[in-house]
Amino acid sequence: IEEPLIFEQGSPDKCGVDLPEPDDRPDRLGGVARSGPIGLPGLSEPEVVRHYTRLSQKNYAIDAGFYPLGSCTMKHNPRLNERMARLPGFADLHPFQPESTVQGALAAMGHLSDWLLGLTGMEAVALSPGAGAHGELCGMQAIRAALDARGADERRVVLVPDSAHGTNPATAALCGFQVRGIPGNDRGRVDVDAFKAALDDRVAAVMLTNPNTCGLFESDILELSTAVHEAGAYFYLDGANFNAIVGRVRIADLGADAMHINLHKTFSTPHGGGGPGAGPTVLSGALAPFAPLPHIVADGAGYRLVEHVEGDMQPFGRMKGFHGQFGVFVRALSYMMSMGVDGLRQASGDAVLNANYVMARLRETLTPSFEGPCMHEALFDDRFLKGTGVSTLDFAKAMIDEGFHPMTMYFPLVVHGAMLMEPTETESKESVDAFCDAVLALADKAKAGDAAFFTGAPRHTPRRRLDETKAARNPVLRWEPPAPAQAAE
Amino acid sequence: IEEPLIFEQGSPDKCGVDLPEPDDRPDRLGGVARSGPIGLPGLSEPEVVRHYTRLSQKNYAIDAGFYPLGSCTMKHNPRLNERMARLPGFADLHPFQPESTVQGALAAMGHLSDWLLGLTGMEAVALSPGAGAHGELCGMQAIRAALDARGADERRVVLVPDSAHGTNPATAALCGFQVRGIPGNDRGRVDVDAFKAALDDRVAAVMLTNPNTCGLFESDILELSTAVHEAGAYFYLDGANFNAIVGRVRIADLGADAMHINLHKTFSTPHGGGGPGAGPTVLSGALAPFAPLPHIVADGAGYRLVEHVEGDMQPFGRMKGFHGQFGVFVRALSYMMSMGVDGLRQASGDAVLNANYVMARLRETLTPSFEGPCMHEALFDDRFLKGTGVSTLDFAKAMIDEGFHPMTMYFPLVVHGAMLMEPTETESKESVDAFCDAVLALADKAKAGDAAFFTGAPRHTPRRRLDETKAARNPVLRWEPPAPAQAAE
Amino acid sequence: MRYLPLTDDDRRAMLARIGAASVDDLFRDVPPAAWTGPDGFDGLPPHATEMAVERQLSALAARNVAAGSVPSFLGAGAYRHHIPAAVDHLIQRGEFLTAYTPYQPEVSQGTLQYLFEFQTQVALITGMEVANASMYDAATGVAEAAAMACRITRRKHVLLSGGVHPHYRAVTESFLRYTDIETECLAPDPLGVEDLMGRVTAQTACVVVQNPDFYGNLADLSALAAECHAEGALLVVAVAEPVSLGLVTPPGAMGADIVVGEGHAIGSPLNFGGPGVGLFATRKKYVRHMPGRLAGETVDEEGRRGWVLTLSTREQHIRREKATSNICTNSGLIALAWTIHMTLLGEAGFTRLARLNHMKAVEMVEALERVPGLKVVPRHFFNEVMVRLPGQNAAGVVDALAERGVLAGVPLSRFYPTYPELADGLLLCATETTDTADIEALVSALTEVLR
Amino acid sequence: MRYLPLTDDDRRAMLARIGAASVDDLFRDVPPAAWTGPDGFDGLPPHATEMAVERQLSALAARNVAAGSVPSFLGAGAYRHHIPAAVDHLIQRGEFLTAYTPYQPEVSQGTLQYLFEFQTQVALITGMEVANASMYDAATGVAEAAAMACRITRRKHVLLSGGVHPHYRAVTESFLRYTDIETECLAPDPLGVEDLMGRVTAQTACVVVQNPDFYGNLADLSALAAECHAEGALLVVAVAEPVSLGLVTPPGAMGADIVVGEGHAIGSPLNFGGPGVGLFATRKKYVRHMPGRLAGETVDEEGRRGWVLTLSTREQHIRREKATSNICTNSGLIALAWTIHMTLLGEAGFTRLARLNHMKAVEMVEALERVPGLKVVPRHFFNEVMVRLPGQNAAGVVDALAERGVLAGVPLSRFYPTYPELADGLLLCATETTDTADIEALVSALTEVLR
Repeated sequence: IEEPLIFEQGSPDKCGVDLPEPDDRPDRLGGVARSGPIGLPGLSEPEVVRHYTRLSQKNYAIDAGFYPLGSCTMKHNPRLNERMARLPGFADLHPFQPESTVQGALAAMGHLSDWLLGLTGMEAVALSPGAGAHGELCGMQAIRAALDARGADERRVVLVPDSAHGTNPATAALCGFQVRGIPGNDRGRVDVDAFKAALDDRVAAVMLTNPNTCGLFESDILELSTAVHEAGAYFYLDGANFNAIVGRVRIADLGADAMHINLHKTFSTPHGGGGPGAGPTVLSGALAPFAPLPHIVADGAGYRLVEHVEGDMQPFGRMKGFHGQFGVFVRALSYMMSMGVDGLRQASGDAVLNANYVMARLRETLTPSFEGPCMHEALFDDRFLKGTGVSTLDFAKAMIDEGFHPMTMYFPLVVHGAMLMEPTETESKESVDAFCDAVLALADKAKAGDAAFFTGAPRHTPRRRLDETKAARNPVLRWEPPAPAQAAE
Repeated sequence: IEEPLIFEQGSPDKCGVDLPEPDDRPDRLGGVARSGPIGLPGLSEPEVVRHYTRLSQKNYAIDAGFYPLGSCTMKHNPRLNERMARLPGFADLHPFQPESTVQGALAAMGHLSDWLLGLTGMEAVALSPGAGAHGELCGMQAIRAALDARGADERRVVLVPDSAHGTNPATAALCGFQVRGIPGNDRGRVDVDAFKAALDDRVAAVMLTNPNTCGLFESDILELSTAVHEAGAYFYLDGANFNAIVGRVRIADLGADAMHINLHKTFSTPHGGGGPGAGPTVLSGALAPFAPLPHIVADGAGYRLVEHVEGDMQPFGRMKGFHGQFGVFVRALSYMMSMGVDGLRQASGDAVLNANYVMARLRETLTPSFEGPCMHEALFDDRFLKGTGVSTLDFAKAMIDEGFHPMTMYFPLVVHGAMLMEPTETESKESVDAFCDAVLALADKAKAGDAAFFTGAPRHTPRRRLDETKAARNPVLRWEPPAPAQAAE
Repeated sequence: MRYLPLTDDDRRAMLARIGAASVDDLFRDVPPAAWTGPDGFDGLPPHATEMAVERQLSALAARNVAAGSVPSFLGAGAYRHHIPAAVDHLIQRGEFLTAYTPYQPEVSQGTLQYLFEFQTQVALITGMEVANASMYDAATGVAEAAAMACRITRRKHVLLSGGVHPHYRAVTESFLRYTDIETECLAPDPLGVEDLMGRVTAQTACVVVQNPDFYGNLADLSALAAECHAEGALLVVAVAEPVSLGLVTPPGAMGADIVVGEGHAIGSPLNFGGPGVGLFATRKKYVRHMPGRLAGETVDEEGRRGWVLTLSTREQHIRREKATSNICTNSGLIALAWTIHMTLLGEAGFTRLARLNHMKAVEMVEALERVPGLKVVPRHFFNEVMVRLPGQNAAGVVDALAERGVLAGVPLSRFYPTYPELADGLLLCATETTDTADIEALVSALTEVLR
Repeated sequence: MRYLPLTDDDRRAMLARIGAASVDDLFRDVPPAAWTGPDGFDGLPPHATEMAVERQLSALAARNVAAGSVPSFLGAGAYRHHIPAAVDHLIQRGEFLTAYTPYQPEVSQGTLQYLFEFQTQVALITGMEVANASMYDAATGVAEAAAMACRITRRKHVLLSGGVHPHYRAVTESFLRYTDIETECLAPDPLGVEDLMGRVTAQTACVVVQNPDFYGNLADLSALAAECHAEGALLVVAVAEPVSLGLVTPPGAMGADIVVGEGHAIGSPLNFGGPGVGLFATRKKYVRHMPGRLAGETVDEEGRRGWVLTLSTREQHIRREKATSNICTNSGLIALAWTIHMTLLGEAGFTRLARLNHMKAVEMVEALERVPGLKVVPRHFFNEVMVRLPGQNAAGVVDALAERGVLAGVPLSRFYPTYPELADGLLLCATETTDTADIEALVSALTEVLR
């Protein structure tokens, strides 16, 4: 079924909302009233409901199937979280109500902070970053502020491993740092010697993901963090893979100075087709004074929302309008309270178990990139496809026809034709087995030489492969009315 | 994607609900504690959410497409109704709370009654029937009670037109009546002469659908109802087609003594894959004293729920546990308040307009069963398929592949190979046009002789045609564990 | 008007195509005397915005005391359980909520499969061989069960125990009132002492009992079942609280022939009593006499397993006046909620939930037994008991407690106002939602009022 | 644990297959010094039942005063509008709610198509040529717009008007703080008198203004736009209340080069301020400098129209440190809510809603103008105005009104505590949810407190 755009439906007279007739008072617009139509289409409520229902039916989602997406932690999104976030006492709160009327909301933010600090062992948390990359920026800006406070103007280099998420260098650049790469070793970890050699007095910070993007725990992490601190630099941890170790490893114990936490990964809030997320950033004692506004403070009388500099705080500024992704906070808190610290520990264990099980089932047929146990994701490269005429992309697209979302492809960059698979703890053994069965069958098929099967995939989807080059070369980014009926603007 | 049964998934150890450990007090069960396992499967919450999400994806629904189902009034189900029914002050009310704590709920039932009486002009309404057939039973039992009260023991015949819904004769039989058919005329209406001739002093009541199941208004209705009353009988109207005339024709003005109203048809509450519905029954002054319990009574101090005989009421009894389909009442009330009497009138007009438009677009190609304007549904027979080798059923199944739910088939029985199409007022012109285009294209295809295309349809559905004979001959009505692992009972 | 997609332009174009002058013209078969103009409906308001409707209905809702907002001990056939958020989320999916009855199986496999799962779950927990795809509620289910027993036995006498829920009794009597079936309704029996065994005869089509009964008494029905079968009668067992089946021997194991349950308490909020969902299970050999819809397994043209509505030859759209029942619509969506909640519970959860309910009730009873002037009646119970407040009017006590912010239970006078000997009787229920503080509030308020 | 599907049997079988002794064994790469045992997290509670979590969080929610439960006049960048029930229903569909970013277009056409619709709607109402698929919120959007203007003009000086929302200003300053861009933030300008035109120079990358401004003043920006363009600078216009665009000349028609809006007020509840959705629109020629995701039209292998994420060469996972922005996640679901609400409104509804808001504000202002000791500042406004309460501390007045059950607006001291001249300033807003009784309650409470 083809579903036209809303602009190709309806008529401007129709309306899906009934509104009362406005009073006819003299306006106070001062002559800047809009003239001419806007060009919006009009649809009745039944048409709108059907349109968006049909659109939704063209999507894959965690509710409908398994997402083995490495580095994305697509876990089950409990509906309790949704219900809690919709309580009128949370959803219908204005950000600037008097503090006395929002004590429950401030307490919820306070409880969330307590959880995040308890799980990481850190000193402070900035709740406001809007998502992971924003949390990174928060952490790196805090580092920059700390460097500035101590007058370390010469420190402008940030070390980033070659396997890092692309956001890491982008974030470092935004803070005025130059990025220098650190090579990995053949065990998929940072090369300790090269790392130490790179640490000089121009280094401001190191940004490291742990478990790293190869799905491995950086076993030398304590040596690395000690070296960083001895060199006078700060240690930023990318928290994208926190789900592997939550409830088992405290970030503070790794020597981290800052780490962002994706509430929409580790703490089960929905990805929503690309947001909203939330990326609170935990900070060590060295960075805590520089945490951005606002802060939540509990005192005897209740909770306060600190929106301006007080006392000896040195916040580097403000990350976001209002007080952060409050609706996401409530969902994450609901999840943490549900799981408890024991449940979170069990979750990270099951996530790692599922990944190692995938590794065990696939390692004979596919080509694992590294030896040893993995953390919560299993990394393979494309050596097993050599000579088959099937690329990692083709292989992934063929997974779609088997009813699975593709794994993460071509990331991390340090591995050729990477396939990164993250089965989270909310997939059952049956589900993981079905996935492995499908991968193995496809691998056999590829090795048997049926390349056309792969290059033509997917076939059973609302659309087959789309022409991305055409889209980028001549971008059509909005609907335009057909030429004769050009809407007046 | 195949989705196994829940019994083929999970394990009895798993649980999708966390519950506290029960106290360990001495039980008071008197030795009737269950022994041995029940045999229920266990699934975690993520598995349950995915299972039922996937099942839902195998369904057609009004949210996703057009349902031209005659006599079923599949209209848009506003989500406001759902939200209102879920307000804790409605959803979380126990039926036996003290009256003082449920005044708002009783008022909602009172308001619903006021609407139903206002729209029909009748004297009383029994809210409690659970759905249409139950409402019929209510009306016919009230008629029986009235006959008994006046000692009319000889009146045991109920006249039912040949075109009636199957529930009519079934209901009459349950009230101890014998059913006698009344023939229709070639205009698709009741034959007035035959009708009058059948009215003797053994007739208890007449059950008539108006607009009738041929989609036509019984133009002689006033003559019929007068004759019924002159003959000393009662006049029952089947309200299944009320949507055609709501806000335009008062049932009382037609001479009706009773009519059930399907809230899940006319008043937009969802069909839910087969219920729950609600079938309140409006009654004339002659039948009002016999209305079943409970009753809602408003007095100066508020609302009362009358659950036992009071004063000179002669209720024939009780139709249902508690106070009826309260959750459905709230939804219907929300709809009526939204539409208002003007909106309901517009709705019946648009419903009839849509049906006549379908008739106009299809009448040249298909074979309409009767002349003249139809009401809210358009009736065709299978003469246009003569000699094509395509049956009404085949034609309907082919509609599925075009993205439409089939029309009602083989009903009413008075027409050969009937196709009854009801486009309600919540379908847009575009939607109705797309439907007509599809029907016309299929009719051309059938006439062109491509019978195999039809007999093999549907092809693009989760299942193709299912073997109903096998299902009925050897009924498998529940899952059974595989033989070796037979669960202990 | 937000729900109506036609524009005035559309209407004009469509009328032109039809060849009619106006929409009213399409109604020309309506006799003028039966026609009401737009201003003919006095007292009914015009359309309203969503915001206005929401305000008005929210104001009505706010005039009620939500059961969960205060300590609450009401049962009497409607039990308040905690419902996981996933249940309501899933039943609101448009493909379930707004689907029609699954008469077209190719595009209704979702509905049909969950009905098949529902039927299996109902059969399992009742200990029966087969179950249907639901009835309106337990009250209508009991009535249908009695009629079914008469069809099977070809007898015309139904014996209704005094321990059956008064609404089930009243509905059954009403349902059968104008048929040739005779319904014998025994007197209310709070003490569980009536002699049913002695009343079963060769004319008895069925005996209808409830377990635990309306007053909370839990019993072993095996002897009664044997007696019924010896006389060629069927035993119909009603279950008002489905959660009890997680802990109590199921009626099927005690010899029941038909089991009727109210499913409302699993998966659905109280909703002031409705809509409910009637669970209906029986022996395989009686299946063709069973009312209601049935989902059955079969295969499609390609041999793949699938489901259809089956045995519809029993239904009224085919059999007309010879149908097993006049029922058409059932409770599909409430059955879905029930099935999803049951699936979330599973074996482990369902049995634990039942035990939790019983233990909460034991805790409540132990506390009540310390209240002076109050006597707990049932010796054996599940999660509800009748208590006597000698010398007191129970309805008055309930009102007094409501004023103190405790919804203290259901007075028996609400059902049996003409039985003065029941005026001091009160039904009290505890579930997993009852906490110790609630029980303390009840006990202290009761103690105060009874002093 | 209800969210975890593995059983102990599963775990044993999987460990055997892996060849590991225990789950802990899989963590052997973690140095012992960094390992925390199960009892090592003091103060964090164990898992809880759904019922318990619901109770605790409901209790927290109940400690707040919901804005809709009392007369409420708060705006200052967050506007309370009525949201049709269909919006929340649709965004909760699992296929939207639980989908990932649409990187695999074949199975993400639903998300991609609504983003394309969103982009078009944003472009239309802002009067711009193109829009992206959303930013976190308007504050971060303004910051990104300033950076984008610097990329386009290759200049390093950003001029921020004193009429821009203080949070947008603060976020922009913070965002650019460590870059080589200089941000000039003018003093708060409640009277709309600052001389921006005189400050635009050949070094200015962009001027950032808001319309209506933070204090409610509505202005024609055409002259400013012309001045900017004459100097080779861009004009960035922020819109805090998107509903205003249904009535007010759009920034695009006034000559804006980049328009940033906060979309939160359409489709989403207040949520204590977040998550929001940043609307971001610009001229077509600047599209390759624009941050954020973009859905673009293309065709599939069979030539059928479809959508993909496009121009991703601007993004950080490809460009790394040379990316246009470090933003990765956006606000997909809030954008969806926005699009659905906008689609329900359509041309007729959106323009009427805007007019209704303005008329409610005019009604409020007319009533306020009769309150002694209160002065309305803006002459021209949309739905919000700053008032002065000479001699009063506005924050104190707000607290006094809160005690009387009226949420009376936002005191300016909340944003500018160090500006004593703003201490008597208060922002008051009316929307379609404001009724005459609310305005009367406000006016009478204000009159009383100011007396």
